[in-house]
Amino acid sequence: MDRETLHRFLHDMLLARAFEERAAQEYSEGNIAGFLHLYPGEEAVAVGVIHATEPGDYIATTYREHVHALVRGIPPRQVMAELFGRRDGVCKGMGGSMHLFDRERRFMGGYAIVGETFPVATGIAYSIALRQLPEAVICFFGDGAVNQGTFHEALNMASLWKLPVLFVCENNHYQIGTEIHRHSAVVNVYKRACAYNIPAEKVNGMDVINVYEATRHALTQIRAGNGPQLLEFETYRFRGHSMADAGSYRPRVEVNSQTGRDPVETVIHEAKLGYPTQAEIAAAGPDLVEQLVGHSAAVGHFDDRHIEAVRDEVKRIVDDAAQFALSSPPPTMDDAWSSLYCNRQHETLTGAA
Amino acid sequence: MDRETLHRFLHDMLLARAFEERAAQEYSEGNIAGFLHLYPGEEAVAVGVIHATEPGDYIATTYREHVHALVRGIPPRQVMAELFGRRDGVCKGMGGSMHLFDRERRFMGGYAIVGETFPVATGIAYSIALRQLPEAVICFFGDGAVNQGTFHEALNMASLWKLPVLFVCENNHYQIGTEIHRHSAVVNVYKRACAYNIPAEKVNGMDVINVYEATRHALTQIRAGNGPQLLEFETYRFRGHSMADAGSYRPRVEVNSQTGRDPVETVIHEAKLGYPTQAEIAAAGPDLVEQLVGHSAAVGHFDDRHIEAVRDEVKRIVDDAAQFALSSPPPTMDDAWSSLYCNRQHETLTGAA
Amino acid sequence: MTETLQCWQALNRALDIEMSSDESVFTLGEDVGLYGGTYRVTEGLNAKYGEWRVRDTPISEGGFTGLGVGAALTGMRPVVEIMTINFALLALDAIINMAAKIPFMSGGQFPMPLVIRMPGGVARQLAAQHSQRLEHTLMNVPGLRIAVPATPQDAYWQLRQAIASDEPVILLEHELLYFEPGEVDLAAEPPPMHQAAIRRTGTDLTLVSYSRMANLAAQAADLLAKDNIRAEVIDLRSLSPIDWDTCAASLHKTHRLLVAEEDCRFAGAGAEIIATLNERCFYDLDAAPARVAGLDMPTPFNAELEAASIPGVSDIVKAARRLVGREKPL
Amino acid sequence: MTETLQCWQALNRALDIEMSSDESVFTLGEDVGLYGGTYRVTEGLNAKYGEWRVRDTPISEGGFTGLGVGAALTGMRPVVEIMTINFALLALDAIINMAAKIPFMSGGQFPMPLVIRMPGGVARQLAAQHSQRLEHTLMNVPGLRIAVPATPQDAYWQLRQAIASDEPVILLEHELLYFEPGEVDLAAEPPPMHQAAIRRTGTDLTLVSYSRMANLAAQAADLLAKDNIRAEVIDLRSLSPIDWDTCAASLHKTHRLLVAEEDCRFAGAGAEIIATLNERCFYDLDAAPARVAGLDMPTPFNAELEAASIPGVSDIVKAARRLVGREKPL
Ligand SMILES: Cc1ncc(C[n+]2csc(CCOP(=O)(O)OP(=O)(O)O)c2C)c(N)n1
Ligand SMILES: Cc1ncc(C[n+]2csc(CCOP(=O)(O)OP(=O)(O)O)c2C)c(N)n1
Ligand SMILES: [Mg+2]
Ligand SMILES: [Mg+2]
Repeated sequence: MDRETLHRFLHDMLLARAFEERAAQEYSEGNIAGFLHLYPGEEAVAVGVIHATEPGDYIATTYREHVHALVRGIPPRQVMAELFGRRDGVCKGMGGSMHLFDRERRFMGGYAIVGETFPVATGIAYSIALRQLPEAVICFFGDGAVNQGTFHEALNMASLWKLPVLFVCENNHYQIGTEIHRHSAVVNVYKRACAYNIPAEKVNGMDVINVYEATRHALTQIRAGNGPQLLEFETYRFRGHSMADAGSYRPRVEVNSQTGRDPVETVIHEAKLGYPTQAEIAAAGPDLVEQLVGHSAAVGHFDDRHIEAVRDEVKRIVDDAAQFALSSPPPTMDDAWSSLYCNRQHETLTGAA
Repeated sequence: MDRETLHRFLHDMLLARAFEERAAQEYSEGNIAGFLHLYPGEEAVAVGVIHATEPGDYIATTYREHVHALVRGIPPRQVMAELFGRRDGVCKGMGGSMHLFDRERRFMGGYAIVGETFPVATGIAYSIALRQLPEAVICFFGDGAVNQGTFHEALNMASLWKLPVLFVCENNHYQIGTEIHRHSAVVNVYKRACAYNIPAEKVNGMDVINVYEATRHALTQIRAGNGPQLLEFETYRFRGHSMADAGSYRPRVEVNSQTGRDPVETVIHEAKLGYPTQAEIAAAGPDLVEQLVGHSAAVGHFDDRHIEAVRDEVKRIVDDAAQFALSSPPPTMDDAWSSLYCNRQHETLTGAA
Repeated sequence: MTETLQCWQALNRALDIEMSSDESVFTLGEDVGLYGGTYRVTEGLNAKYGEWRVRDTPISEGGFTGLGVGAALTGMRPVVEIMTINFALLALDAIINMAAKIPFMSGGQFPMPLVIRMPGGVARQLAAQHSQRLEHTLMNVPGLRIAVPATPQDAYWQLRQAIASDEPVILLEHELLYFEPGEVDLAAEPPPMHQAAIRRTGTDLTLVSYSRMANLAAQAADLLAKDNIRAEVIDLRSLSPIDWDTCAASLHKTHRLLVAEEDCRFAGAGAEIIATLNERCFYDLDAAPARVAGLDMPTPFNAELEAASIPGVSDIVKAARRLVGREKPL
Repeated sequence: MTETLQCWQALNRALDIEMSSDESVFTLGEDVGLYGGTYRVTEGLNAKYGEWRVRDTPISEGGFTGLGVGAALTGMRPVVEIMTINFALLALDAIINMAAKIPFMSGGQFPMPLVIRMPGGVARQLAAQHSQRLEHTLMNVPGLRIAVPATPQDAYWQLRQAIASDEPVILLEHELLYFEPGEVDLAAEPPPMHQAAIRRTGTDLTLVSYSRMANLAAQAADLLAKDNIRAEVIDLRSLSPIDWDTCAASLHKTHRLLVAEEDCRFAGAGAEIIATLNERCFYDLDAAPARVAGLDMPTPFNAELEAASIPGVSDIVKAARRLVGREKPL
């Protein structure tokens, strides 16, 4: 791994973490509202995958997509402003946290209905294949999304027509509060691909270099015209499902719901089904960002000064983004109407308002 | 195979063939209208599978379900009258050919939206499992139905919760005019089951004894609490997809659409993708009904006289059914309103009409 | 004997009582079990009734709603929770082509004791894909009932009635009402599920509404009363069927009709309310029936625009004033 | 220069012309390719344009409609055929949550040049699951256009306009119209896609309708004319948006409104037509606007009951007579 690439990984991983932690803080302070799904713990996936793409490639992703947007190059200012619902947001405040789009960067959207990324990505890939272009599409989705019918329909079509799409599963083992053993008959997501003759592999998603290499390899195959591939990245989210879900429910709801059960069973249940405790998170291995920092130093590319400089830089970027978002004006009703391509309200046959 | 069982197979196969050919004739004469999907060529599947069930088991099937209804024991009169849309039909003429239901016989419906049998069957199986009953559900579907999202969702749930359902694919290789190679990335339907950890097998669906044995075996496993199974029966429909589809389109549409193509390619296409020709049907092996007749004689259970007597009997039954249907009155609007459980039109708060 | 309950608690009690008295009742949906339900409606039931009767599902809305239909065919009484109504677009085949039609297509052989609960409406900055309403779609389906409770008492009553009913019932719950408290009498005899409630009597205009908007309509009526405009407030409680008699009787008295709905105006529930009441009461009416309704745009994420895209109390007041010819001088 | 074409032929020509002049146009759906389309609309196109531009799909309505959305995001102009509208219930998430909302949610970054064609309506004994209408559902969705051609000429014009448009357009085609012939001028300049057509002028009442019912309305008007009742027949041609001005101008003249629709009366398209026109024209109206509409039941299979469940010409005539106070003596 060359120094430049490693630097970019380091920068983006640190930026991702800092950005998301800042978003959480802004949420607590009331500057962000609605559902806010954060990415800490999973950074290696977005960073590794998207760094392996070309500018001509397309990305389709979920509601947990701020980091994907940042890594793809959407300015942090515009991402943060969108989270704030402001006019300078990348979607003018119309879409918000779950719906980041950037046409210029081929960032084809965050989708909030689980399973929508499958057909969207397949459609983009179809249009690439039809025009015989060398581009590819990255389709992100969670482990819970795998049980949606659209997964099945899209993978069948993608394989049948050998479409250039890379299906990327961010397997964090949870569908909100439902652990993968309780939502999926097959807990190894990559095994689902056998039903469509799609080559698939499980990869450690906690190591950005691993993620990057696996993605590059898959994209090479895809660009060679061999049809879709699927990569399952095992990862872990360190926070609750969303900010509405800050962990407090586990003692309150889950423990209540266990009342009256055999305490031995309760322990087994907690271990198997509960949300991750801090201890469990720690057991998942050293934090992936710090791991990368360590690696960068170990291979001798960077010294501590350099790493501190990057930490400072991303902090400045995030501060600036938040400052920018806060001072951006709200969109107006005119902005809203003009975001609608098809507009009954403002239209008459004569064109008068 | 004991004599009595073989007799029942023979009777039902001959009845099935005679009933469907009569339905085709009644359609041509204008006594039946709408979509009419016939079963000749596939009889061994319905007969073999349903004879392996118990009266406590449930059946959910598609629009191509007349034979399933007959084998399950719904009187031919009531099935034919339903095809005619008459009041004495099993659904009083409200459902028609594609929607046969018989509550008493646990015949849970013909469904005309491809893929609906999956969740219905899974729901019935859930209710069996919840009550810990020894019953099972048979879920019929075609090869085309496998690509519907409901297949995926239902199979995952059925496997996850070990529900007592037998998924039965009637693989006749066609989704109307689209051959399986062009609609499915995996042409061996049973392989789709690997994505859900469901045991599955491909079975010759042109031999009723084979079908029966495979089904009995699978049902034994299912009743033992081992969860769902999938059986793929390879079969062939001798007619067009429906009566609207009497084969005439192949010269007209398909051949037209080939105009201007390389004639060598055209031949290859026709061979690969076209509808079955009579020659292709013949090549699929001797007719399955006659095969069974031959077998019955060969094992020494029946002589020609017996077989002729069965042929006469089913002819009488079918004649009688058609006669009955023709003389049955049409349903009235009151019959229709009273078939609705939830009825806004006829209802007021005071209960007055 | 009433007690104060929030809407989610009222629903929770209703489910609990029905489940304890009838073994054929079970509930399923995403995170209804261990997690206790996104809006806490199923809290505690998993521990009490076990995983078979309080079933966490995969994200397979079409599949598990259809599963509910299948179970109902065998005489079970499933209560399907679709986590939010926005996901019901994935389950409409099961609802419309199966639940609503099977009883009829079978010639009346099969009842359909199925309940489908769905939280919906515009909540707080959930953006366009999570701020949906579907009443117009479901209303047009013969063979479905739709209950739209606005109070904890109605939520309690209507969920119990829905579970007891042999017909498919959709319970449209509003996301902003779950944590609203109200008095609930658990023992009182309920009115018919589809009977409208007169929330306030009046003589100057009839304000017809449902779900959360019915509460705003009542607030608007309070404000209007201060200026001596007496609005009769009708909470429909049911969108299918609609209790036309109660509405018509009111119009006979007030001669003016205003409908308040959160749904988009164009082809929303209000269109049907106006069309039918206009047919029935045309000669009673002194002015054109009017609608206060959502704007014809997907819901914007930004908070101010979101609020401006659906009616508030002041919009209802303004429209009511206009209808009775008492607009405030500028 | 006109020629006589059946509706399917007119649609076929429109597709062919658009495909030959714009490489970004492609079509997909079940059996649209080799088979040539259930109603022959895509006949011959597969041979002419190849499988990538005329794509046979698996039975995956949600998936391939969503595929159309994805392709449209890259600037392609997909024409998705949903074999019949009944299967569109499986594709509503793609239509409503994706196609209609993405342009807005992206702050206007993405146009949505997507066309979705669906045959629908009550045909001949196809039973409840295959006799659906969905106009009410789609009308309530901001961000969609809905065209409802009743003639081969309109089918030709509106499909071409839909393909050329950057907005998502739903083309609702009626299954009983495909083989109806009509005069088509391929070269004539079309009116705006959503402009209503006055099919017949009159002074006694305004008969508003669309799709197949517009043809029945015209026949009814012929019969009424024999008794000197002059109905003005308006074919809406578009259900979203609706050309209110044309309707209002007519009502200003006739003072009476009758809407004929095949859809169920309760919360059907007619409800919106009446509600809005009543608002706009209340003081023009001499009688309550009325609807002739489908019964509130799933479509029965039996032929006589099926026919009785939707309006025919005589029902329209009867309602029109009642509306103008000229019911025939019993
Ligand atoms: C169709 C649909 N059903 C339910 C939801 C509610 N929901 C939002 S996220 C989520 C869990 C998704 O889990 P997964 O796919 O593993 O992604 P993760 O959140 O873990 O990244 C659910 C159930 C939804 N948004 N869309
Ligand atoms: C959801 C849906 N899409 C399309 C159709 C139209 N259609 C009816 S049967 C059929 C082919 C089904 O093929 P298969 O499942 O193989 O069953 P077969 O008819 O061969 O028995 C199609 C496309 C439908 N009824 N439902
Ligand atoms: Mg997950
Ligand atoms: Mg088939």
